[in-house]
Amino acid sequence: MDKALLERKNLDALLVAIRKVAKLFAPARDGRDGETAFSPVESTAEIHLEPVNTRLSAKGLFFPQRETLMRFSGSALSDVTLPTGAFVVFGVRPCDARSLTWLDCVFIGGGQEDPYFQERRKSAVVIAMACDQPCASCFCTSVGGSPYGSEGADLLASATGKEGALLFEAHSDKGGEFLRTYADFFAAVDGDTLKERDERAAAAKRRMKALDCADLKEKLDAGIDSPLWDTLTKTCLGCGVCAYLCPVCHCFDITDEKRGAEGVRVRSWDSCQFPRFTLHASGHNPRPLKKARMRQRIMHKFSYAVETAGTVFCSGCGRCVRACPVNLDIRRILAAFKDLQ
Amino acid sequence: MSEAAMDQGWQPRIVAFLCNWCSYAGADLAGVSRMQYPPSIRVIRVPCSGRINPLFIASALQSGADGVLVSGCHPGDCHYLSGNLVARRKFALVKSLLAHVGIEPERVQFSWVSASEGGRFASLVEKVTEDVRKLGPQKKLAKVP
Amino acid sequence: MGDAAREIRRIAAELFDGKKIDVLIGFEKGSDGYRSRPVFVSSAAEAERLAWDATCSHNLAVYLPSLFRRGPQKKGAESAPPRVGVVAKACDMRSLIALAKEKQAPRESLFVIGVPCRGMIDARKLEAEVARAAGGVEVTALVDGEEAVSVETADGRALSFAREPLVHDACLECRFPVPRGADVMVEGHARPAGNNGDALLKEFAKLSETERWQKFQAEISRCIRCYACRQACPTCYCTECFAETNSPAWIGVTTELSDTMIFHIVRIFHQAGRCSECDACVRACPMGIDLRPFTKKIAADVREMFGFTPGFDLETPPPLLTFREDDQQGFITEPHRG
Amino acid sequence: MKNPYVPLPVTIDEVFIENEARDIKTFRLTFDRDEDRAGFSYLPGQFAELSLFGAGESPIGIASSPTEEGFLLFSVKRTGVVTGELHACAAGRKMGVRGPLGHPFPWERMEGKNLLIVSGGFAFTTLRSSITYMLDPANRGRFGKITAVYGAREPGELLYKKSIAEWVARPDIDFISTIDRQKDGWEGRVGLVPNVVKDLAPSAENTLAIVCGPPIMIRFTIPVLLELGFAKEAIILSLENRMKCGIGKCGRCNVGPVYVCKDGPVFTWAQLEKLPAEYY
Repeated sequence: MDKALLERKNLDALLVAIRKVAKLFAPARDGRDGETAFSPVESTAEIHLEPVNTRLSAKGLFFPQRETLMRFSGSALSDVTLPTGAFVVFGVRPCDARSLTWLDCVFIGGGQEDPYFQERRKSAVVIAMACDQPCASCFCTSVGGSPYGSEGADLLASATGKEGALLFEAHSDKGGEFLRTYADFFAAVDGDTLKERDERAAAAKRRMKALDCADLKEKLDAGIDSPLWDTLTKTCLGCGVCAYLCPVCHCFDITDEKRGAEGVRVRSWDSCQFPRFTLHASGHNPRPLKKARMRQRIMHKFSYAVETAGTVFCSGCGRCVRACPVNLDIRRILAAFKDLQ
Repeated sequence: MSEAAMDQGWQPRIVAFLCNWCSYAGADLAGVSRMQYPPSIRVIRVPCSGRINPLFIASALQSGADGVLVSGCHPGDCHYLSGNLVARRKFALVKSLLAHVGIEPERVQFSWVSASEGGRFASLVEKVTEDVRKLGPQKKLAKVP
Repeated sequence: MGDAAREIRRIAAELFDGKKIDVLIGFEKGSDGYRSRPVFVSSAAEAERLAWDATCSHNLAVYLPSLFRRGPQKKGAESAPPRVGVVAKACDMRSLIALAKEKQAPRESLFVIGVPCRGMIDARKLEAEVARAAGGVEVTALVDGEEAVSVETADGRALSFAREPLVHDACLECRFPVPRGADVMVEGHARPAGNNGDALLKEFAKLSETERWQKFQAEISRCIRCYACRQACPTCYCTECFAETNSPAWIGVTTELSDTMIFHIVRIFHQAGRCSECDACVRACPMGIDLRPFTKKIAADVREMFGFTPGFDLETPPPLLTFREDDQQGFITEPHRG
Repeated sequence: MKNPYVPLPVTIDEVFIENEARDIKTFRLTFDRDEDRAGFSYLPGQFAELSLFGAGESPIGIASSPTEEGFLLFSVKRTGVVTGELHACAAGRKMGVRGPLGHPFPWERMEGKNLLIVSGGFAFTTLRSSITYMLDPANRGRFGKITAVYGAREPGELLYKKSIAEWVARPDIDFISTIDRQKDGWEGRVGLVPNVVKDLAPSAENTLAIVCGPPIMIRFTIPVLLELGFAKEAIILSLENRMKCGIGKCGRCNVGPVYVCKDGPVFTWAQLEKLPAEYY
């Protein structure tokens, strides 16, 4: 069984069943402005799937912003505990699910596995939710994704015309197993539903403005010394919003914290946009200017990653477009280099 | 300090920032005069109460202090003429802001003690200790790694 | 509003033609119809990009300190500071004065084009309204009317929303909607002065200690330490922030709650006597953290304790660099016996 | 699964002060567990993360040679938090080592070649490892003529003085140390490293140049070597960028498409030339 229909009335029961064996995360209200964040949820009433994506992507569920790597006592290691516990994430947008595959490249690939990330990936089922209402800031189709994309997801759920019923499609062994395990809650899918699904997918895609990214890498490589980097980043404030909200940005710091003899070695998100990121203890900084730092971020995503991982490291989720305090807009930067002669 | 209070068991840990010229000397006087006060304070000597950075206070609380006491020369008596007067404005704001976000006002206290006021110092420590003891251990800003 | 934009362009072009300024910081049209963005222009021709509408909410004074921060200068061969034009709402103007007072931007090097402010529209509020009505669609035209904001969407719909509910919280509370001390004023009408968040503060102060702590904790626990608040704040101009130094490492660099709370408490404290209550910090926050009950407190305390409101004059010394013999000291602990 | 973030326990066996300014010390470390000693197989040019719980980690080039068995040497300049703490450590202190990390110098390529070693200041550490390694009787025959130029600001700042004295006396290496400005009591050469190399004018024929030093030295040495006829591929450098994880995950040392930690720290000039100049 790789496709199944979940009727609205069964949704709550399914969640209850899932919660018996795993933690469940889904977009829930966060803060006073009505936006959402992945939170542990107990019932469907708490789940809010809005046109605007969650504030932060699902990245933090696999690569938490702060994570204890080990504990120490004096100068001796006292404990290394890897994360445990199965969890299910529901409502991950296709752009964010796709981003997980790139985090896999970084944390599991490269000849060295990161056990913390790996453990979480192994113990999670990712249920993506297709987008029927992509936002103005979204550009997934420009970077090879789609509002109904399933890359990185174990299952893709999508809305149907049938009174809130959701179509579930398995896209991995884990996803197939999920449908078998919870088969009691699901009904069979008919041809009309699948046809409707394709129409919806096409309609969602049509809503999106496409950015031509065809020979972007070549253009960026050629423009590495272009004065555009300066002019386009003049108003950048140098905060970490773009990197922290990005579902693919994965740079981190490792620091020790202690009180008395007891302490922890933790890793935490970091950003190449902070001057201290590359600052040597000597005071020397090989990337001292804002324009070089923004260049690093863009080049890493659209040129370096293409060389090292064979793909751009941007899923077009648009968070950096929406949340940049000065509206730098990554699409505008890319377009400027596309037009560079 | 009363026997009863001593018997209560839990002794708060209070970081006391004392200015070099007045309050530290006042504490010294309390000591050489063999005045009794609770063994709750850990003294950090600073050149002037004007040297106090609010971060000192925050760091003390984060490091697990149950209370913070800051004391300098009485207004008008500053060794550096006006260090304590400039500091007083900072202190007023810090005290108010910490209370505003919900940290018990008794946790962070400010006072003036001169070099001759050994008795005042001892009773100040007694008061602050009692205040903090009533509140119990400070957990709001304490960091436990 | 179109008139104001034209006027700003005209003044800017004149300043460049007359070689009065080297660079001008203003606004241009931003993305998706919801936003505008700060822009640096350096010629009369470039000034054509300048825009002015109801989404110009950034505080442009944030760019000033770095423009005037120059490396060590050879004695006798100091290069002249740049002459900078700035488009300023009242809040930008106040921050600019606060910076000038603290020698972060020489007032005489600035040419300020003041614009009265009707209250800026919160892009997120508008986006949410549009999304509710038509999905997350692009806005192709935005007309800022007297009572309503009308938009046209990329899929051809015309929508209209009441203006006031879309206005930034900071603007609703703004006590000084007209810039004072600009070099030239663009004509226009300003919104009536608000109450500066007094009501908000009073509400918060009514809560019990525990409730206040819980609210503070709940807001700050969502902080991701991206420092957008600090970076967007015009008067957070330190080149090295206490939150990031490693010797001494005042606080940890992660999102551990005590670290994050201390970061915010101290950052807000550092704005005493500087904060113009523009809410740039709140607007910049990608997590929608409501810092206002706390930022307003420090501003109110400075006003009430020291009689100082930042951003209006260059002469009065900053309140934390001075004192009065009779400053209140009711907070000083008096021990039981003397 | 091996956890790459967990340091191997080691003990500081001995601490040597290397320079007059007393801000560079060499630490001799021994493994606490036999299996770690056996498993720590490295070649000159690699580095390791020195770990002091409570202070953090610092990436440092390995100064000992694999031919020196039973211990590791690290020469550390006191600059930041971790190195500051390390300088306060005495023999007997327990600490951690994570490694070996990165790629060594290209030893297979270097076989049968003449080698020109150019170094300045404190960056000499992995070259001490290399020279010791090459001069080992079991290895010396694998390499041609070895010439080394090593400079420092003043005589007191030259590292490994005892070893240098030995090398200067040996016939199978041409070791030249130089200082920037004349100082009383110094009888050796005076001059900046790039100038000394220029004067020396070593043949580029069948020769690889290994260059380690401060950015300014590298910048001025490269043109000299190119002029002497060294191909870009024949100039080998070792970079130092800020690092955290050391295994190509944390992104800190990323320059262009490479990570200095896992793709380097050893690169040829031909490789570096193509990268944005964000490595010095």
